[in-house]
Amino acid sequence: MEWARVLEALLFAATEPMEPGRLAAILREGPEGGQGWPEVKEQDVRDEMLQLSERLAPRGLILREVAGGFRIGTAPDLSGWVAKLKGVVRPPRLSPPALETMAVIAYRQPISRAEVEAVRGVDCSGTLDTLVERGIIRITGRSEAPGRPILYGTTPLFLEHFGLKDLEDLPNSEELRRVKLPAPADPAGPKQEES
Amino acid sequence: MEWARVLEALLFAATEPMEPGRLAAILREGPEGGQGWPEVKEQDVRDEMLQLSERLAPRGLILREVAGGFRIGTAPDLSGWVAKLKGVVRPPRLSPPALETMAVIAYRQPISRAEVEAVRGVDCSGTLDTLVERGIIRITGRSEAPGRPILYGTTPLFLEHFGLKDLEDLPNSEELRRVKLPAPADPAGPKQEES
Amino acid sequence: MIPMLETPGSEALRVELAAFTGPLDLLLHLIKEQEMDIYDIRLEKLTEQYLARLDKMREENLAIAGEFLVMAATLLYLKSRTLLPVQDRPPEEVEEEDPKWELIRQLIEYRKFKEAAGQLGEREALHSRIFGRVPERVTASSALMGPGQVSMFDLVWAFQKVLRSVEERARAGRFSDEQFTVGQKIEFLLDRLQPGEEILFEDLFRSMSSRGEVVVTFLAMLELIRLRQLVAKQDGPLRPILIQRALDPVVNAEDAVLETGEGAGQPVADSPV
Repeated sequence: MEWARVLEALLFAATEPMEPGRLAAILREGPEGGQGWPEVKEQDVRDEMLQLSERLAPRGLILREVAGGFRIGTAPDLSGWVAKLKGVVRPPRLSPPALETMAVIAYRQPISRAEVEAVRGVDCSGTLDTLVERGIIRITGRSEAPGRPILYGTTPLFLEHFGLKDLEDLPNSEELRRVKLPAPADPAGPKQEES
Repeated sequence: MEWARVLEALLFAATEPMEPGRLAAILREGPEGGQGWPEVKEQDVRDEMLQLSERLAPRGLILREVAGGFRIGTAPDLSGWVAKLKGVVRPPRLSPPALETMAVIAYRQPISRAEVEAVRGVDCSGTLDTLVERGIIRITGRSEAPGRPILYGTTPLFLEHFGLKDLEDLPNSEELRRVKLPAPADPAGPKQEES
Repeated sequence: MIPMLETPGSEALRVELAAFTGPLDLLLHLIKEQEMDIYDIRLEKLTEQYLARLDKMREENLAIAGEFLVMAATLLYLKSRTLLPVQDRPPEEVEEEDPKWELIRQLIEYRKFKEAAGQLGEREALHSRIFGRVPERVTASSALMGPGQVSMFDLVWAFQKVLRSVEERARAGRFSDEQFTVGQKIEFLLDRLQPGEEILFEDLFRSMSSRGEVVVTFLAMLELIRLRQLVAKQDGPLRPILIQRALDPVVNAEDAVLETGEGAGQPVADSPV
């Protein structure tokens, strides 16, 4: 399959996850001022990716499906080596409180601060600010509830940071989406800033 | 050779061309908090790179020697494909003054030389000529203003060069289009030829 | 999160206490430690253990977040209630279910999300060990600009990010109708940064809540970069952009304002017509 080389070059050069559908479209369209392969379908690309993944495995690289697309990265067991390279940035990991806040938002978005706090039982303004600043969550709008509180949701960077294909890929997503949440006005709810 | 996978991961993730001597040193030192291969010599790395180069050849990637080091890149015959990826922008080989001129034209086209100069405060005839020659801007017509000066605008190559979908895709285009510019007759206008 | 540790001996305990993300987390820990069934918690025992923990935290001079105290009060109330015979309870509560169930439900829900957070943390740990390729563009342009410098387009992209956060702040309800000029903002920048001092690009705009102000400040910054009063630099690709005031300015501040001429004095409205 001649386009397999093109596919590998595209995945290699991409600096963001590539959707198979988009890759197939690029392969059909052809390069700037050139001919493509009009018969390539998304499924062909997916099949080829499986093979690519096997070819990469012994080479210190992996192909992973993340944030709705595919991306080549270095094998996890080699992180100690790669981290020694100049200019390579390892995104800092989230603190336990930030992870909890993250989990509530991930499963229950769009959600207001008061609702997150009702689940966690502590003030979450600090962790929310951190997560917004990191670009992992964003303000998605305002609720119709009294006071029209700001609502938060996850960003594509969230999926990338946690290596998730999509929101369905969250562990136990069905159950946690359904769980009834405590009402924000809960008397056991938060009052003060967490340390 | 077990370190060959480490080598490939390092070359993949490197943010700059890697010298074989430095790669050998990293392989000897080992990863963060781990063991390396103390026997690896620069020549071993060079030998392995040759093999890597052969392995890469059929798959759309090449190992190139640039600026005293090695870098994995996409095969030159595939550049037309790679250029279609969003986020991969070819290195702008424009000088900083040319870039500034470019930015003014991009946001305020069609625009005359005198108007560009009023913003930049220096003579721009040199950079305008370069940009026209490079096919990044072109003459789009003449103004109705006194002297009927020539007007410049961007070409499709401009969009390609900066990886933009269209002119709306320019960062922050609304603001920069509306900001009032200094008048061309500005006394602080063109002065000396820029270097 | 983890406090400064002064006494080496208490290190382990301090870290342990600091490790609780909130009162619910502490309660879950105690329930597990006492091998209780969450549906059948022994309130008396739990309350006693909880208060003992708070005492220990106080002894260690740890700041106890208000939420921990609110929970202590809730536990004491629930405990006192169990001591009352049914006929002595407030009439409105007799018909209703035991309020302890409200706490239990909250604990069960919280536990689910805490477990999910743990799983997310594991995924994060795995994926933080995978490195993708960084855009070549950044290296190429920094080569073009000389080591450590930033291209005009990198700056504009960074600026776009700032504008987005301003929009978010504006949507959050903070508006401003003030008008600013490039000249004013040049003075502000020169005032803010002493020669040699540097600041994070984003921090320059952090206090601003109108698009107009941000745009004008950015134009002032570009002007000062052009006049070599400020330098934009970056330690490496994808690293934050720093704005530094030049040590040995080619042009002094007065000239800078003069040279921008009318453009600098031109007021730029927040929402031009």
